[in-house]
Order: sequence, then structure tokens, then C-alpha cells
Amino acid sequence: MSTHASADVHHHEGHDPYLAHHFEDRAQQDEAHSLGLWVFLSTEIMFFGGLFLAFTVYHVLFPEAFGLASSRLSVSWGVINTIVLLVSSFTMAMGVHSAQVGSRKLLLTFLSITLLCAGAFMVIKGIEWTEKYHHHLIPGASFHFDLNDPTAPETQLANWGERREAILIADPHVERHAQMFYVMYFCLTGLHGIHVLIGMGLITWMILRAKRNEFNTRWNTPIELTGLYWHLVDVIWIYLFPLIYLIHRH
Amino acid sequence: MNPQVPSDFDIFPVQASTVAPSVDMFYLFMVGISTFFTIAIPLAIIYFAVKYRRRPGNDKARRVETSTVLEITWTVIPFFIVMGMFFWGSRVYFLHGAEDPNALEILTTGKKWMWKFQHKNGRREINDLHIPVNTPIRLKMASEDVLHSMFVPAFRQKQDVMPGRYTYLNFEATRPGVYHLFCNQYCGTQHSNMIGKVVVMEPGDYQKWLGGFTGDPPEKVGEQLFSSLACNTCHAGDSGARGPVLNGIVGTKVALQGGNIITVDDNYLRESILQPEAKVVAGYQPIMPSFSGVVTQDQVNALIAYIKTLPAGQATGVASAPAPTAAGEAAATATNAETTGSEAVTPAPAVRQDVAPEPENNDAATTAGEAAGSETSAGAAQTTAGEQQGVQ
Amino acid sequence: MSDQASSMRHTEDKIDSTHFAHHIISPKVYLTVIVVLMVLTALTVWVAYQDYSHAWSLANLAIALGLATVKATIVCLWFMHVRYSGRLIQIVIAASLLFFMLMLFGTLMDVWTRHNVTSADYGSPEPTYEQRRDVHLPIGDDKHSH
Amino acid sequence: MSAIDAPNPYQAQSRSSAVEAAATFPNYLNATGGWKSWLFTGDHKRIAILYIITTTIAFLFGGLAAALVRLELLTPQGDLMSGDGYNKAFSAHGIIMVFMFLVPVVPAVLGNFLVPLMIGAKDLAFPKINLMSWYLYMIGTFFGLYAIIAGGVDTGWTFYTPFSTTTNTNVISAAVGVFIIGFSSIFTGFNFIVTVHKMRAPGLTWFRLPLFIWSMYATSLIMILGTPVIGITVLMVAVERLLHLGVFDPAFGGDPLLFQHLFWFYSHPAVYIMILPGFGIISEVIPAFARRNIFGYSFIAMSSLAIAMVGFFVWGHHLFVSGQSAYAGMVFSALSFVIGVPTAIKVFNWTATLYKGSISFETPMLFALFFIGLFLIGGLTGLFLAAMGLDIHLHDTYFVVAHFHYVMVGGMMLAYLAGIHYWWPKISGRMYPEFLGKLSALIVFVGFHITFFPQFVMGYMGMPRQYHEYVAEFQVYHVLSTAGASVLGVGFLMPVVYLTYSWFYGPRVNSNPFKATGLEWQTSSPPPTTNFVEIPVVTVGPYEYADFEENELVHAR
Ligand code: HEA
Ligand code: HEA
Ligand code: HEC
Ligand code: CUA
Ligand SMILES: [Cu+2]
Repeated sequence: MSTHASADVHHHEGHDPYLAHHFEDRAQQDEAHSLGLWVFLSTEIMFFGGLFLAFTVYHVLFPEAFGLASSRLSVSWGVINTIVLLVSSFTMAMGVHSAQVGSRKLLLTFLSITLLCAGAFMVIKGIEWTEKYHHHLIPGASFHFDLNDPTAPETQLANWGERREAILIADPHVERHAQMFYVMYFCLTGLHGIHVLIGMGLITWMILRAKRNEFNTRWNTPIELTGLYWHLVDVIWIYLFPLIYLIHRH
Repeated sequence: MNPQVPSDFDIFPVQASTVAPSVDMFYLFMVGISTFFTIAIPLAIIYFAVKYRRRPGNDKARRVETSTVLEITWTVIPFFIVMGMFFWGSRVYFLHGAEDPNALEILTTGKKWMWKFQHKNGRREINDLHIPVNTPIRLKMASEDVLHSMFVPAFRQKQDVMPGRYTYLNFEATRPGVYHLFCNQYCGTQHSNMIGKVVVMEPGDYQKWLGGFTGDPPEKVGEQLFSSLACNTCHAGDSGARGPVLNGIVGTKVALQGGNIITVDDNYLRESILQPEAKVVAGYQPIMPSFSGVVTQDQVNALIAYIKTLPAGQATGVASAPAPTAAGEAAATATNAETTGSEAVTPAPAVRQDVAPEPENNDAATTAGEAAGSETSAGAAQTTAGEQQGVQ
Repeated sequence: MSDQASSMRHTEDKIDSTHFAHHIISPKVYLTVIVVLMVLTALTVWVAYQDYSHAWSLANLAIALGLATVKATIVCLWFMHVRYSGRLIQIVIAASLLFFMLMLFGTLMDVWTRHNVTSADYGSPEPTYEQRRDVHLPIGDDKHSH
Repeated sequence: MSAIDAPNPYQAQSRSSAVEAAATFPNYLNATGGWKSWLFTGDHKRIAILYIITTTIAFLFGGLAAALVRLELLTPQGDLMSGDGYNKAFSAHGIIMVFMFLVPVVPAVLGNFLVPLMIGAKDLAFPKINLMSWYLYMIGTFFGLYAIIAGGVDTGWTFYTPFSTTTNTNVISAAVGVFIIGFSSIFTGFNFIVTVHKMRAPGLTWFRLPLFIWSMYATSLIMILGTPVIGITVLMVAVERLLHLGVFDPAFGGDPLLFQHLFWFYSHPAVYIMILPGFGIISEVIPAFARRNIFGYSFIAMSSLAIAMVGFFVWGHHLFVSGQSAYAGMVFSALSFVIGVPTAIKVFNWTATLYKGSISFETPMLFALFFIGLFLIGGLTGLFLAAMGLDIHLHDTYFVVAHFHYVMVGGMMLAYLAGIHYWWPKISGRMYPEFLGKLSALIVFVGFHITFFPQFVMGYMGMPRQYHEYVAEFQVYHVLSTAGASVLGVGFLMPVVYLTYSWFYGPRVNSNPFKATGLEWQTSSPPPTTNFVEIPVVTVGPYEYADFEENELVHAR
């Protein structure tokens, strides 16, 4: 079934310090790494997928409750966070670019901006979560969702009385089901937040390694992989944003 | 009367519903196909194994080309076989699901670990289900806690029961008798004791059971109730029982949870049956269901009378015997002096008032009962015992 | 075949190609991309506030998700270099999305058509979606006292 | 891609010299010493050994729980254990056997050992991640066993809500265990996928890959696409238990069926994780002992992929009576039937491979043939369950229990035993005792039927599963089943004992005792740490036995 290549194939030219012993050459190693990361990202998609599925099912089951609950989120914070995250994605891409062209200074700058944006994102999330706390929108014993709350945006509507009746006919337990929205909201943004934190950790690590001058035009795979991961975090937010903030604004 | 089951080595459960024969037929078909493959393939293997075993003259490796024709054959043929199975299997399924708008609806609640039924006229029962033969029945089911599943092997019927949503089981029994009823969805500690029986009766008997009364003395009635209401599953008196032994308790002192001590008298017994959670015996879980609304005042009296006759220092009843004796069965049919709608409507504990399985008021109950009655007697008239196989 | 094979250090069939690596994309492209993403974000928010006629109540959601998909695709293609990657990586992405979608639709297939199982309350017409929902809940708020 | 290339003199020469050279090399077992060299190894072969030890221990624990279950069921009354005790016993049995034993066993033991060897690579693509996945397995198993030992879990292996979110047993730590073991499995699968794509030896094109590799590849696809979903699902259960948010709680509109969808979206594909690697083993063993090229190579290869794909869309067949919509049920039922076809293709091809062979019946072959016999019944009864009309009656009865033991124990377990015997000389460098091997195969086969066949019958009679006590008329079947289980237990314990013995004292073997064709046989037994002295160059398909034997020089010493 097989023959063996002559010995010199194995003991090939010099030794590349960036080449692990079990790979034949850099091309093989790099491709293995990038394929590996992509395969990992696909597991991430399925991981979030489970939650997205739960969100969708409950959205289908309780459209009114989800609409009402969603409209109590702050769109402006959502928009700001989207922009922050998109910018961070851009700076990350620029960071990878700087690494590829071998500019350590730019690499450090872009990575730092990315890290800052990520931090800002988390701070804003923190603000939003605190707001929810003050409005008793944290699921659990203290949860309180009231269709008659005069401060809620929907109760400002002109025809609210009518709408309220219609909603209650459609879903008499709408106040209870609103909690499900917040459960999903916290699960999704929480899990996403954990990913942002992991990303921040990775970026910090990359900054430290870049400071130690570990990367150059020949060796920047870790930066690329971190970048891929970070973009995925962004992509997930791109879906989360309309799904949780915008489902019922019209 | 014990649940009707075949003797030890039968391989078919009794067929007692309209769908059972068609399920069995399909099952036999599947068994046939499977037997064919389970014999044919190993036979081929054995044949090759013998014919081509390694031996002098056959010790060289060979090359045999793959035959695409063969491959396609054994892809396409099984495909058609399984599609056949799919269509037949689904057809049988839709027989199961088929429902009759005039079906007799019985409200069914599963909870850890018992089945509660409520008939049209308000009569309730626990773990036993009395139904008329040859009448479309529809169980409207919900759970109060976790998932359960209603399974009657003799009917080849099963449906999960869940909290927060009704599910339905439609069937029509074709043979009077007593059949097993199992909880088939794992639900915890007593999952395997969440069993009961289905009593299929002639429609007339069913009507009598629904409203009939008996002239037996109260202790006697109480004894029968004690088993038909499944008191004995918890108060059987063996060491593993879930409830306290009731023998000779009248007049004794009982320690309650919280430290109080109380002397057992009629009022306490009554309260224990109707509101068991009010005074819980020390050392026991408050798992006893409330029988308020399940039993009439007369029946409470009968139960108390029976409990009083229990000799001190001896175990009651048969240990974990969900299947009552023939006498018990017959009497259970005939007790209930005055089960009326209005008395029976008190919602079971933990069932919210506004969403409780809808109680019928007296008139409605009677009408429904009558309707069901005339319906079924008509059905019964067509069916004599000998012809049952033909009715499907 | 064997000549060709022994000249390689390892085997790569067409399907294995990942070749992403060192295609260097100009910063100008990145800049364009981020601008487009911002515009799309603004658009997403704007359309969310538009009211389509009632018959189109799903339209807002569909448009929002459509725009999100456009954005995500742009991020993938340029920021993540998928545009310059080999087939294999594209297959990996497509596969995970496909499987996610199938999980979603498999489950929704049940959720959307569930009332066919519970079926009619006799006498009355098929219960509507809303009727069927937990209007009938036989359990109460008070029950769950966590 | 013609499979036969003319053998060239260079090929033969080089092969034998390579084998010679390898034999004088230190092998992976004695290359370095000390416990650290094992616990911090990156060598896929050593990691495989770590997994052999840990999964075997897991199997013994699971078997112990099975023994308790069977003993309790000897009589209709619950005389051995309390109701809770019994529930904890079968939950422990199911959780250990599925998550800690059968899902990881073949990929992590044989897959780890063989994937690089079979494709002519020096190691898996990510050795450190490979080691990490063993640690994850250990940590997860620790959590799981902790849950089971410190008070127990009584949810069954399926963790159905709302029971699992309300029972007062150690569900959280069991869920955390399952979550972590899940990641172990994701990393294994991801390593295999990258390795198979990127590290094949020169000339080893996709259609020259051994079928074991194809099946490991298909398995890996399931692992990476399915496992994350069970991860997030058990996480939600844990969160629900901790915080009572109502994710699956109907009081807040939570949908218990959603849990079931999520659970089975993983767990049905997972049953194919539990059988595809077995198919791979059988596809290696049968040609080796029939000395024939396998019949329908590409059909078997493609059917693995087809099973992995279609296997994702049949999960709803576990929900036929749970309140799922009838339309969804129809779709899932039809697809479940469809999946029987690629499986049938495999069975037919294995059988046809015997045709015109030169068959011998060493232990691996016996296990492989018994595998076909048992899996056949398991698979065909799967079709009973896939039929909606019949599943209404059979769901959650002992018929299902019998079905899945036929496929999991009769199928995968026997395949694993076939594989572990077949590659034992390669793994340990020593031979197993042939007579004891055949004897245990026979005992397992007989014991298995006695144990599980009666369960089909009582299942159809209506005996529900997960029953601590049962009505007396089922006792006959239960007694038979318990009797069979003791025979079966002996059959399973034998290999544990004699293989351990053989590891230390068995007779040494040459590099290719079964004269098989795979690349793994082209290096010494046990192989050197870097697997091959020289990287092999592949010129023909994997099962060219005729070709191989013509070439006198191949018979390595
Ligand atoms: C290794 C694991 C494994 C495998 C391979 C299978 C294979 C199959 N299983 Fe099984 N199954 C389980 C493990 C497995 N199963 C487990 C663990 C459960 C219970 C879970 C629980 O509730 O705890 C279960 C439960 C289960 C159910 C749910 C039962 C219920 O709870 O009500 C169903 C229903 O459709 C089913 C179907 C099938 C089918 C159609 C196949 C098919 O893939 C089988 C295909 C094989 C063949 C068809 C045989 C070979 C073919 C021939 C010899 C040729 C002749 C063939 C034709 C004519 C088609 N299985
Ligand atoms: C890989 C999977 C696997 C394997 C190998 C087995 C193996 C066995 N199983 Fe298991 N089984 C399951 C997976 C498996 N099972 C699953 C998933 C369930 C469902 C659980 C649930 O409902 O949640 C189940 C449920 C299940 C039940 C149903 C319980 C119920 O529903 O009430 C029964 C009953 O007979 C049973 C029996 C057996 C037997 C007799 C064996 C035999 O093959 C075992 C033979 C082996 C031995 C007997 C081991 C010998 C070892 C010792 C005796 C101990 C020595 C120990 C030490 C030194 C520590 N199993
Ligand atoms: C689910 C199990 C169960 C069933 C069924 C049940 N009980 Fe009980 N019963 C208990 C338990 C547990 C207690 C002790 C805790 C308590 O007092 O609530 C108890 C207590 C009692 C007591 C008070 C005993 C004492 O020692 O003070 C009486 C009287 C009683 N039950 C009568 C009945 C009758 C009559 C029935 C049938 C109509 C019945 N029980 C059905 C479980 C049950
Ligand atoms: Cu109720 Cu099992
Ligand atoms: Cu399945």
C-alpha cells in the first residue's frame, strides 16, 4: 500500500523555529491552525445556536410579551454598543494588517484601541444591566413587569388602552411571559459578554507578546487567530442587536 | 378481578381497543421483515464463512471488484421497504389520533405520583379509570408538576402529560375487563407506583357506577373505598409505606409536625382525609392528596367507620396491591350514594380556581351523562361479546 | 499519480484548500468596510421604526435579520479574510450555518404546527394559537414558590 | 483513482528497511519514563493509553450500576433498594455509560492511537489540545462521579425538565460534568478533522483513506456540530436550577418540549457518535481476516457521511408521544427510516466482503461477525420505533431499552472489543491470549441475547422502563435478563483481566501479526514516538490484500 519517501524529505532544510515538530512545513502548520480556528468557530456558532433557538421559540410562542419587553430596552445604548464593537472589529483587522506588514508600533496601537473598545462595550453592558436592576427587570423573585407602569414607553402610546386590551386577549399572561424575554436577554448578552471578556484576555495576551517583540512578518498566526475570534464575537452581536433591541419598535 | 393479562409466556398483550389489532398487525409485519433479514444475513455470513474459510487451497488473498449494480440494488430495495414501513406506520398513528367529536371526555391530572380522573358528572377517582366499552373516550390531560405519561398497554395507547398544556388521548375500548394503566414517563421516586387500572364496563354498568348507590353497611363501604381510592397504597401498614399505619389509632395520641400532640377523633380523621396538609403527622412528608371533592360526606363517614374497625397492631390491606379484589371492584362500582356535580367541583389542591378543569354544573352534567349513556347503549346494542373482534 | 504524490510532503486534495494566510488586504478596503457597516447599522435602526401594514408584521424582523446577515457577511468576507480563503473554510462556515438553520427549523416545525396534536376541543372549532396558549394552564402562579 | 498500482521494486525495498529501522528505535512506551512523561505527554499514543485506563474504569463503574439494576429487577418488589436508590442506580448507569464511556471510548482510545498512524502523520495537529481534552474528560468525569457518589442523581441520563430542575439531587454537578466532558469531545473531534484534512501522508488521497478514518471523520463532524448544543442545554438546566428563572418552567411559559428538542438535537447524533467508530472498526477487521479488498469501499465511506448528516435531522423520533406536533413527527419519522438505508448498505457490503475471501476466525473477526448479528437486530428494531404508530405503544418501554442495548452494547461495545483485540499487538507490542479471546466473544454473544432479547418481549407486553417495582407477570423475563447479565458480566470482565495480563506478560509480536495492509502496520509494534522512521508514501488504496501478499517481502518479522 505504501512506500516511504527518501530520508532527506524528513530532515529538510535547517530548522524553522516556528515550526512544531509534527508538521512538515509552515504552510501545513498555518493552514492547520486557521482551519482549526474556523472549526472551533463553527462550534461556537452551534453553542450560541442553542440559545438563539430558545429565543426564537419563545419569541414565536409569546410575540406580544417579547415585543413589549424588548421595547423597554434602550435602543441608544444598543446602537452605541454596536458602533463600539464594529469599530473594535475594524481596529482588530488593522492590527492584523500591521502585524502582517511588520509594524510593531501600529500593532500595539490598534490592539490597545480594540481592547479599549471591548472594555467600553462591557462598561455599557454593565450600565444597561444596572438599569434593568433598578427597573426590577432581573428575572427572579424581584421581577416586576407591569402593563400599567406609567414610565414605560409603551404606555405613552396614544391608543394604549385599546392596545393593552388586545394584548391581554391575545396573551393573558403577558406580564409573566415578559420575564422569559429577560431570561433570554440575560442569557444571550451574558454569554456574549463572557466571550467579550475572553477576547479581552486574548488581546491583552497578544499585546504582551507583541511588546516582547514575538511577532514579525513571518510569524503572526496568534494575532490572526485572535482576530478571527474577535470578529466572531462581533458577528454574533450583529445578530443580537436587532433581535433583542429592535423586534418591536414600529 | 386482577388486571387482565396474559399468562406468563404470552408475547402479546390483550387487545382491548379499536386500534390494538391494527398496531399488532403492523407489528407482525415489522417482525416478519426483521426476521427475514435477521435470518438471511447471518445465513449468508455463515455460508460464506464455511465456504471461504481459510484452508489449503483457499489461502490466498483475492481481489473482487465492487458491483455497482449490486450496490444500487441494495440501496433502492431497502429504501422502498422503509418507505412502505413509514406509510403504514403513519397510517396506524393517525388511527390512534383519530378523534370523535362526540367522545366522552374525562379530565385527567397526573401528579407525583397518582392519576386523578374526573368524569362528566363530576365524579372523581384516583388511579382507577372506569370507562364504558365501545364508546369513544377522550382523556384531556395535564400534569400538576413534572412530566408523566398515560400508558395503557392493552389499548396500545400512550401520551405524555405535561404541566401548562393539555394533551389528549383518544381511544375506544372494545372489551370489558380490567387493564393496567402505567405512568410511562419517568417522574421520580414513585414512578413505578404511579400505576392503576382501567376498568372497562358495559355502558349500563358505567352509568350505574357513575350514579349508583349501595345498601352495604358503612364499614363495608369504607373498606371498599379504602382500596378503590388507593388509601391502602400508602396506608398499607408495611414498613415501606408512605403514610402512617392507621390500625387502632382512634383514641390514641399522635405527634404532629411542629410539636403539637393531638388525640385522634372523628374530626381529626375527617380533617386528615379532606385537608391532610392541615395537620401533618411528625416524621411524614405532606404528600397525602386532599380527598376533598373526591369523596362525598357519606364516603368520609364510611371511611372513618372502616378505620375504626381496624384492629390495633396489625397491618391493613395487602402490601402495595394496586389491584383490588373482585369484591372491592364490584363495590366500588356501586358505592357513591350521592356523587353530584356540585360537590365534586372543588378544585384539587394546587389547581388554580379560574383554570381548573372546567366543572359542569348539575344540569350540564346530567345532560352530558345522559347523552353519553344513550350513545353508548346504542353502541353496545350492536355489539355482542362474540362479535367484538369485528368491531374496529 | 505516484510520481506526483511522492513529490509532495503531504497530500492536499482540492477539498482541503484553506490558503488563507498571507493575503494582505489594504487598509483602504478595511476603511470602506467599516463605513459600509456603520451605514448599514443606521439603516437597520431606521427600518426598525418604520411601520409596515399589519399583514407585514414579520417584515420588520425579516428586514432586520436580512441586514444583519449582510453585515455579518461583510465582516466575514473582508475582516475575516474569507474572501481570500480556500473552499474548505467556506464549507466549514456554510456547514455550521446550515446545521444551525436546520436545528432551528426542525424545532419550529414542531412549534408552528403543534396545535394539530392537541387538536380540537370538541364542538368548538380548532383552537387558535392564542386560545391554545396557556389560557388553559392548569397551574397557577402561586404554585411555583421558588 | 485506480486502486491498483503496479508494485514497484523500490516500494518493497523501502518498506522492509523502514520496518527494520523502526524496530531498533525506542518505542513510544519506553522512550521516556516517569509519571510526568505520561501526564504531560503530547504523544497521541500515550494519550490513548491514558484513555484506555480511564474509560475502562468508567465502564466498570457503569457495569457495577447495571449489576445493581439487574439485581433489583430480579423480583417485582423493590427489595434491594429504595425507589430513589434504584433511580440513582440507573441514572448513574446511563450517565456513566454514555457520557464517560461509550461516547469517548473509540474516538479517544482507538481514534487517538490510530488516526495519525493510519494517515502517516507524526501526531495529531494539536497535541497539546489533545492532552487538554483528556484532562477535560478527567475533570468532567470527576464532577459526574462526584454527583453520583455524593448523594446521586436521579434524572436518568436524559435530564428531562421540569423534573431535572426540581428534583433535589446533584443535578448541577452532573450537568457541569456533562458540559466539560462535552468540550473534551469537541476538542477530540476538532483535532481529528484538522488532522485528516491537513496531515495526510504523500499520496494518501481521500479515497485511499482507510474506512476507519472516514468513520472517525464523520464522527468528528457530529462531535463539533452537535456537542456544543448539549453544552448550552445542560448549562441552561444548571442556570434554571440555580436561579429559577423559568427557562423550561411552564409556570413562566417555559416549554419542556424545547428542552427535549435541544437535548435530542445532540443526543440523537450522539448515538451515531456511539456507532460510527464501531462501523469503522468492522470495516478494517473484516477485510483483514477475509483477506480481501472491501466490497463497495466508496459506498461505505459515503454512507458514513450520510449517516452523520441525516442523523442530525431525526431527533424528533424521541418525541413522538411527548406532545410534539404530528406533522413534525411525520418528517422525523420519515427521515429516521431513511437513515436505515445507508446503514443497510454497510451491512450488505460487509457481508459481501466475505464472498470469495480466505476467512480465518481470530478473536477480532469473531467479535466483528457477532457485531453484525447483534447490531442487525438493534438496527431493525430501531425501525419499529421510528414508526409513529408503533412507537406510541413502544416508547419508553423495555423494547426501547432492548433496542439501544442491542446497538450500543451489541454494536459498539462488540466493535470496540474487536478493535482493541485487533490493534492490541500494535498498542502493546504483545499478543492477547487467543483462546480466552474467542471464549469471551462467545460468552458475550450468548449472554447478551439472554439478557436483552426477553426485554423486547416484555417491552411489547407493556413493561415501562425506569421502573423500580413492576407487576408480577413480567418477572419471568426479568429473571432471564438478570441471569443473562451475569453471563454477560463475565464475558466483559474476561478481556479486562487477560488484556491487563497480556500487557505485562504476553508474548511479543512483530510489526504486523495479522498481515494487514494499513499504514499503522508498516511501523514497529509498539510504534516509535514519531510513528514512522520515514514518512510513508501511499500509492494504492487501503485494502489491497491480493497485491500485498503477492509481494513476498511484506511479511514483516
Ligand atoms: C449506538 C446507538 C444507537 C444507534 C446506532 C441507533 C440506531 C437507530 N435508532 Fe435508536 N436509540 C438509541 C441508540 C441508538 N439507536 C438510544 C440510546 C435510544 C434511547 C434513548 C433514551 O430514551 O434513553 C434510542 C431510541 C430510539 C428511538 C426512540 C424510541 C422511544 O423512546 O420511543 C427511535 C425511534 O425512532 C430509534 C430509532 C433508531 C433508528 C431508526 C436507528 C437506525 O440508525 C438503525 C439503522 C440500522 C438498520 C436499519 C439495520 C441494518 C440494516 C439492514 C440489516 C438491512 C435491512 C434494512 C432495511 C430493510 C432498511 N432509536
Ligand atoms: C454504553 C452504554 C451501555 C452499556 C454498555 C450498558 C450495559 C448494560 N446495561 Fe444499560 N443502559 C444504558 C447504556 C448502557 N448499558 C443507558 C443509556 C440506559 C438508560 C438509562 C436511563 O434510563 O436513563 C440503560 C439502562 C439499562 C436498563 C434499564 C433500567 C431501567 O430503565 O429501569 C437496564 C436493565 O436491565 C440495563 C442493563 C444493562 C446491562 C445488564 C448491561 C451489561 O451489558 C453490563 C455488563 C457489565 C457488567 C456486569 C460489568 C461487570 C463489572 C462488575 C460487576 C463490577 C466490577 C466493578 C468494579 C471493580 C468497580 N441498562
Ligand atoms: C399519597 C399517599 C397517601 C394516600 C393515597 C392516602 N394517604 Fe393518608 N396519609 C398519608 C401520609 C404521608 C400521612 C401522614 C402525613 C399527614 O398527616 O398528612 C397520612 C395521614 C393520614 C391520616 C392521619 C393518620 C394519623 O396517624 O394521624 C389519616 C386518617 C389518613 N391519612 C387517612 C387516609 C385515607 C382514608 C385515605 C384514602 C381515602 C388516605 N389517607 C390516602 C399518605 C396518604
Ligand atoms: Cu408519573 Cu412516572
Ligand atoms: Cu434517536
